[in-house]
Amino acid sequence: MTPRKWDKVATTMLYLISGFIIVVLAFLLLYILISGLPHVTWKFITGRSSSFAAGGGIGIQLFNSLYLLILSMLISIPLSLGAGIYLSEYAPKNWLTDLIRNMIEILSSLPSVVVGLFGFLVFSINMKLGFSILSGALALTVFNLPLLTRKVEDSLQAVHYTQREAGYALGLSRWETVTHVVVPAALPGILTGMILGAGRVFGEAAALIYTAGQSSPPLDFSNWNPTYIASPLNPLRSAETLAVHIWKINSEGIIPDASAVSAGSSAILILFVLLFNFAARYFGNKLYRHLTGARERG
Amino acid sequence: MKKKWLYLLGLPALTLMLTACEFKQTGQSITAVGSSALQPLVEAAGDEFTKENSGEFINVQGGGSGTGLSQIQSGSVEIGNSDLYASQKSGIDASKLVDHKVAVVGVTPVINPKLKLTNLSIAELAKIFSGDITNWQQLGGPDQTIVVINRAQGSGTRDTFERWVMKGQTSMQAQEQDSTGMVRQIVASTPGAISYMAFPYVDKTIKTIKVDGVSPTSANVTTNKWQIWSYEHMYTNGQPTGLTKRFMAYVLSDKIQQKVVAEMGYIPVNDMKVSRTLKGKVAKINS
Amino acid sequence: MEKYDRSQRYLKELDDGQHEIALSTDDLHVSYGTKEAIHGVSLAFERFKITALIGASGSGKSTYLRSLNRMNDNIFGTKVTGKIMYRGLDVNSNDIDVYEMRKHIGMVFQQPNPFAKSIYDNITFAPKRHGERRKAALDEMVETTLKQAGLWEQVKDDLHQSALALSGGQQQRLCIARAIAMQPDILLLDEPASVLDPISTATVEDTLLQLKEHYTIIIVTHNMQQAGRISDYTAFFHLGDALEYDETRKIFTRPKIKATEDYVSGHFG
Amino acid sequence: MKNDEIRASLLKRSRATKNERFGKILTGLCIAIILTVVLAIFYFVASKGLATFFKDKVNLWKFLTGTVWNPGTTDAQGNPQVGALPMIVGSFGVTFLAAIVATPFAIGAAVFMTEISPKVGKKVLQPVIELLVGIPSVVYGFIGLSVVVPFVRRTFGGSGFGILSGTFVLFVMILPTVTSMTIDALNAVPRNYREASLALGATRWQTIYKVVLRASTSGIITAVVFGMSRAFGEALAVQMVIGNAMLLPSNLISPASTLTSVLTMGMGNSVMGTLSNNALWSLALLLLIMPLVFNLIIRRIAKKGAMHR
Repeated sequence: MTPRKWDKVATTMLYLISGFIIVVLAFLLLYILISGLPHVTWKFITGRSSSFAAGGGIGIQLFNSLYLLILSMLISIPLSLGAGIYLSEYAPKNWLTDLIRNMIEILSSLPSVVVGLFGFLVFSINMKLGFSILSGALALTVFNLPLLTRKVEDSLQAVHYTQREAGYALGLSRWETVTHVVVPAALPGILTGMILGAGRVFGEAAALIYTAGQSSPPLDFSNWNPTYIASPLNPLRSAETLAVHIWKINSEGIIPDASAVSAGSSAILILFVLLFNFAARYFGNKLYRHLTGARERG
Repeated sequence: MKKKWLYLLGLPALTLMLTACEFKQTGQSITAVGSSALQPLVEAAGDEFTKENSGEFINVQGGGSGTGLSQIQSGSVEIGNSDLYASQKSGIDASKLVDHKVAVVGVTPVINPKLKLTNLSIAELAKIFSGDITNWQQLGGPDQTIVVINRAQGSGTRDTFERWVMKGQTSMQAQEQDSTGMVRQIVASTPGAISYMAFPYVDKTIKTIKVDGVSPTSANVTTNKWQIWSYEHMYTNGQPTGLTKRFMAYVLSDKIQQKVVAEMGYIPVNDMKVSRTLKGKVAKINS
Repeated sequence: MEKYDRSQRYLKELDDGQHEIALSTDDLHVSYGTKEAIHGVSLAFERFKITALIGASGSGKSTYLRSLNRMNDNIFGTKVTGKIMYRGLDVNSNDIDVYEMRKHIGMVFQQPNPFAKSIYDNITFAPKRHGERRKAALDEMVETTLKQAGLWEQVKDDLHQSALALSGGQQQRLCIARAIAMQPDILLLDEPASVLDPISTATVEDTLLQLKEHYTIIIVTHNMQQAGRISDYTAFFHLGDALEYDETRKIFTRPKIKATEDYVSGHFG
Repeated sequence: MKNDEIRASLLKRSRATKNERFGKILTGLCIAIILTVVLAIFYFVASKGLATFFKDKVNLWKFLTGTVWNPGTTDAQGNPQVGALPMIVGSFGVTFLAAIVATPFAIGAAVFMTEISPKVGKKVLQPVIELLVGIPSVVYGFIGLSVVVPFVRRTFGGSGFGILSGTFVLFVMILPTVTSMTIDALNAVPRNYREASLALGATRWQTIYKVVLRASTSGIITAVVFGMSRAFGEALAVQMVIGNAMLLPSNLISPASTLTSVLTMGMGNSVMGTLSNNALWSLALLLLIMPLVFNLIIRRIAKKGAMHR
């Protein structure tokens, strides 16, 4: 065969491979949505789950997932921002910094089961938080921090050094320069990372089984005082999230319509993950355009 | 966006402080942890209980019998659910725990519905699970390999099955699943599969079989004609008090026993015509 | 490249009482790690004059300039020794608050580096951080500095548009405006026109000549014509040493050192 | 007078300096918290996992090479039966196989996106790959169970549960990670390498194969190793399709088990502080050490790559 023919064959192969990946994703999405969406009704989305009878919904699980997500992002965003800033701006370039970076990396490839068990022993038992949203949020923070920190550091590093020099030359401290110049400039990247991280949190189950728990006591949606035990906002109540719910009804569920509920829940979960992805894309682009001024004047 | 995000940095500190100052919540709750088989039952009972007593919550978690027993022993929860007697678990000091037998659960062998088999003897079952019989042909069935699916070690269901069927023999190393749901799914879809599960989980996708001619029914369990059964336990650390005591009484009340327990496929303890010790000593109950 | 005797040098001394010195260095050494980049440079810069630093690439002129307001502090592993005298204080010492010092010794860089903010915010950002809150004062500052930088007419209607939407030359003039908004004594410019087209360069040069009335300017440049056009004094750097320092017209017409002569006549560099 | 004021202000600690210290302490605190968490996890897992060897006196070698996992019981000599070899083999099996299957696809997709059609790549393939990362592992497991396992059973026989099914599921799960890191590696190859090659009359494929891929080999290997460490730690999805039999896998379609699957299954059924529980933590320790080893390998490769450049 001539090189030219090889070139043709190889290019075709590459097209096929890329097409294959797209087909795989399309299949995954369609499979989940087609098998799940028929079960999704308004009653299903808002209804209360049942422990043994058919016809349960996922309302509380959905609320729990969102609340847990917000709580864990509230803890992990500031921490990862701080840590990312430290690594990118302050950390001296030496073996110690490398070691720290390495350790954070290792944390990121830790199996989430181990994170869950760690969270169970430390947050639920030692800190006496029990099976609660708060322990779950902390466990998810542990699970999510390494990736967020890394994303923050990468985004900050992507901001050109001259931006920092501009700040220093105006008599601003490194901290002022970072917080007011570098972070805003890196915001599109950081935001994308955060939203994608949120998607990961949303779908995580293994780390939550032993921390946020796998049951949802009935909630009183008329009482929003976070100190009331059945208040949806109470951070010390146990909370089964959507992903945990899927896991539970697949493993120990005795509800007769388990497969329908889990298919429906998976579909909802996927829809949210899709939503997060598009949100990340949309806001990232919008912010980028806003900051660089590449937009029409309005 | 200017500077506000800076305040975000203060939030974790705030959160930690909130937890540190003994976040006082109104309302009362107890936590029951353990056996995932018992979880739906206690959850349902807890729901009913809360409906009748507003502001009082029963927090029910799974995690397995081992978790339940170690948590109740360490005192971090109020109730530990277990499929096993506490004394059966190594590392548990059973003397400090108070056993509340809240239900009885029967365990039945189940097979893939395509198999025509309807009856097996205890001895045959034991041979299948120890690996001595490997093909259905040996039992008069079709020429098909037997796919044995076991439960995870330490599972209460497996313990019950091994205690009354294997009688001390060790099972062969086979596929293990840590949840009944998975077992059911696999048995339903795998030709030639056999496993066992608690009565409440049995549905149309799989097929139960008689053992020594006895059908797996609740009635047969109450008389010990069907021998593969066990008690479901809720352990408390010392005699229960307060909310825990009331809840335990509630679970044992006829309302829960006859309605919820029976409806879910468990057997109410009050229905039992016999009692049986861990060692297998059976005694008649005179009611 | 020809080898030159580095001990042979002529550095004009300005501290004779007739010139007002804004800034001076005494035996300034700069090293990165184990490598020394500047080998003891002593120069004095006259107030309200433009001094040009010329020399080939790698001659150390930029490194020297960046040491003057301690920008090299931020580069890990850099060491600066020797004195930098400003208002009778050695600013190259730990007693000096480096951020405070940079307010008085401003800097404009080779690459235009406006913040990813609006034009208005680019100028007012630092003064606001330093405590100026009055809107009227800030508005006035934006107008004056943009006028001084020769940018006002072009952007006065777009003050709240992103600075990144400006052209390169406009961005660089915005950076100059931003630097003088701090009302520094001294303005350091590191090849400010090297990435600009000739027209923008000319505008920037005009700007500098006007600024001279209020600021002491030290500018690094590759462009000999530029040095000749705008500067009052010129220092010639070679391999980490300042070899000749004199009035610009003398440097360009009758250099005292052979190396300078070769350089300005285009024999190397 | 003004001169004196300026001199005084230069000698004083300015607001910016205080501000700087504040920032440094604040961010330092954040990193300290993260470090504490990391160290705490290491300590926790290590102290529990090592107890098997120090407290319960299990022979490390027997732990790594034994084939019978039955922590509750003892063998004829009275030694506890904690042989982790079946799980170790299972874990490495699925990990390597998934990596082997995923690598050509990842490289193919990455080459497509960087060399062939960056536009389509950025618009279509990139979002697709990011979406794949976002799909929760429970969902992957769910699909694995209802699609992959029956498929394997019909095509290859057996029960459908086993390393092969695990490989298929993990393949899709690590594909995005490996692909996006490979893209970074390819992008790091200087443009002029390609231009030089094309200018010499090489075809596009020759350029890709002989220049671009050669130059980015170390980056690609890093990507693959990174994907492997992800695969190694994946629990739920694999657990649902691998069959969980603690047997040394003899073929790809018989039920096997991985470290993670045994760990998740057994944890709830054992009592804390007992040997059965500690033995599970020893598995967790193995899981913790493996990414460390993978990481070391990555560093080695990265260093080698840097030297060649």
